[in-house]
Amino acid sequence: MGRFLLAVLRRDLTLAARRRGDWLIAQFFFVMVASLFPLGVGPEPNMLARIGPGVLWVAATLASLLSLSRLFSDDHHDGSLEHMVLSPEPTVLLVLGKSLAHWLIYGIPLLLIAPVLGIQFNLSWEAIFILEISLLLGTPILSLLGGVGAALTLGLRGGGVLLTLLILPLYIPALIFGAGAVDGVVAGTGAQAHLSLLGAFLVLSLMIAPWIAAAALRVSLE
Amino acid sequence: MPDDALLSVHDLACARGERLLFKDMNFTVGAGELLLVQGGNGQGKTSLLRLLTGLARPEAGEIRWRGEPIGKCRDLFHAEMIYLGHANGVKDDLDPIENLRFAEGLQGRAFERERAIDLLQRLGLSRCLDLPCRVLSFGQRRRVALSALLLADAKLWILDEPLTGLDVHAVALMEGLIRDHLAAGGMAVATTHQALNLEGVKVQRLLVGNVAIPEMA
Amino acid sequence: MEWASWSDFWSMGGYGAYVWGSYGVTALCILIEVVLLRRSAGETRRRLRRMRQWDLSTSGESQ
Amino acid sequence: MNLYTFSSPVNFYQLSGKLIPWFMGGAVVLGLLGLYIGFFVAPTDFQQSEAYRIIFIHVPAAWMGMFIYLVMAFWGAIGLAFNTRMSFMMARALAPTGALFTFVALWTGALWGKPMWGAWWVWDARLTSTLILLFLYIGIMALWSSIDDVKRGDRAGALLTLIGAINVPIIYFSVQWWNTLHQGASISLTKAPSMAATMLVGMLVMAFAAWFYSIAVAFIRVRGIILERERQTEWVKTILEND
Repeated sequence: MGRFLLAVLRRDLTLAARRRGDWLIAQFFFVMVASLFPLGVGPEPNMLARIGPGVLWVAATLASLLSLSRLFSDDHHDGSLEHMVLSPEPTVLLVLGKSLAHWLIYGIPLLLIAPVLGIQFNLSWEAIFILEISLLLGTPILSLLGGVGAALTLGLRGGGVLLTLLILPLYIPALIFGAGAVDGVVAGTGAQAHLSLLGAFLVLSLMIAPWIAAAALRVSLE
Repeated sequence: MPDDALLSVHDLACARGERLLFKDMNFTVGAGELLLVQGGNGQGKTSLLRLLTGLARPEAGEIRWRGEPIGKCRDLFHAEMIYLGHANGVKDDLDPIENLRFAEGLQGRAFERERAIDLLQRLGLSRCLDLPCRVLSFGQRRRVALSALLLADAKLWILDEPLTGLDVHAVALMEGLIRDHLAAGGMAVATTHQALNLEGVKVQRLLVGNVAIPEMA
Repeated sequence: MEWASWSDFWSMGGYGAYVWGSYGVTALCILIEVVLLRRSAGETRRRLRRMRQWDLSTSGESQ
Repeated sequence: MNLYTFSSPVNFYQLSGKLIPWFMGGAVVLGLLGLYIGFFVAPTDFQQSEAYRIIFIHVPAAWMGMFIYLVMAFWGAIGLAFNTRMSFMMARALAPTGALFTFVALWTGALWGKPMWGAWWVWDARLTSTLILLFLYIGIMALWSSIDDVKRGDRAGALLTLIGAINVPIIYFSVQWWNTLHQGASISLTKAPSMAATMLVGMLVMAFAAWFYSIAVAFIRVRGIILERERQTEWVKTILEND
């Protein structure tokens, strides 16, 4: 079981390393969306600090969605997805492995870029620290729930847009708790409660999303 | 049911969309046997193979492996079965050896590098071992997929048009591989449009669909 | 009875636009749904009947 | 009559055909009665004047929007667990009506909120989760319409309905939590105005009207779906030839 999970991870990481272009696009997208906001709402530092947490979280959500439509579709296209589903190992593990790989490839870089953007938004060091923790807890949720959407929309016309439509509503709790934690620091009310709830939502997603995504994958391959 | 019927199909029905492709299908395949599935385009050959793998679910009826419905013994069945569909399952960004390594890992098995290289060479890929599969020809990529098939050591092969894109040598090679596989007690279910030379092999033929072949008058 | 006159009724104590805006849009929604439903029910039957006739005519030719 | 009667399309088609006029008639009668109570029996509210009369559609619509979603999730779960064809068809037939009521609830909520609280929209837990509910309805219907294969669409839609059903309460509580921390939006919609008994009766009657209407409309829709899906069967062929 461990070997299987590791094989899925290593495979997806190797493939991502061979195709750095796709990977870079998602990160640039994150930076660009976040950079558009100060241009749209004006450069007033206090206001930027107010909206910063929310903007960065929304941008992270969208950047994660951008890459999700290809979570299964590339493998579906060349037939390797069928081979993976026909493996004696459980499909849930496959989905878990692929979501985890997606998080490592697309989620972790967001964590590395976010502090820089945080400075752009005039966030304090403490707020940036909490932003990092909230992204650390929150981005895996995006990958896990996104796996459900990617599995449901596998091989459909306009699957990418549909995926966004299906999955964004499910992201709302993560967005509220994640941005709220940073907001709490900015407003001086503390972040701990938000982070605990974000953690609870992560555990819940971890327990439920892979099963539903695995079921959806089997349905889509039928 | 005879003892050697490892794979058995009972009153199977299959629908695509709202069209019933076939119903009341019954057959058994035992060790050392090849089942050749025949029929015109759109008669449900591929659908039948996908049912047999467990990817699709039948409209009615049951498929059993070693006497148990495949839904009930999924892990065992998948461990003993390998499927090669229209798509090769070969990643373009990886070279053939890497492809085999990950294919083995995804089946939950350890990778035997020497054996993999040996197989790739036997299938005439010795000169492309370190090239990304993107630069290989269609037939060469098909051979990579066939190497993965051999490497898996599965009891049951389910092959959807395994000969597409292969040249004469490769077809002859494939015939030899199937013969060896069956002689060693393996079994296979295959569709093909090409004639196969399979002397000394126990072949069953199954006609899918209601239109007799040749379809063209 | 709460209402002294019809105009009293329509004005709803000054909130007529809100109240009748609510009821009007609700009625419109229900009306649209019912009309669409009737149309699509008829269409389904017509289409199925056409398909049936087509099936019959083609199977007649081949036999 | 047993459970099988409902799970077989042909029986359901005939039974629902007989029931539709009753439910539709019931919806009309109850609706008229509810409107009569709402406009001519219920007294003027001393706080809200006449504007409160919107609740006679707002509250039943909000209830139905939520209730229909739960029923869809129920049918989806049954369909996934037991592979029953009728349950998927019911889920498909219910969705548009559920979305309609959810939209009506949002619309009337805005028209009620403006005179009462001075805002068309506040990011309150109920409003937000109702809006998300509408998004989920739209997402499910979009998923159905983009999947050509009926069986795949049924199952995919059911899975999405289920994960949405888990998520809506979480969204509700997270928005509520979020609101308590943002003093800016401190308008509380949870304080229900003290209600006269006649108002409650009117609201309940309207809720039953909406319920009957939903059943009737869902039955009409499901009959269309049944005909479409069972068109290869003999009984559908006879029906098509006889009328």
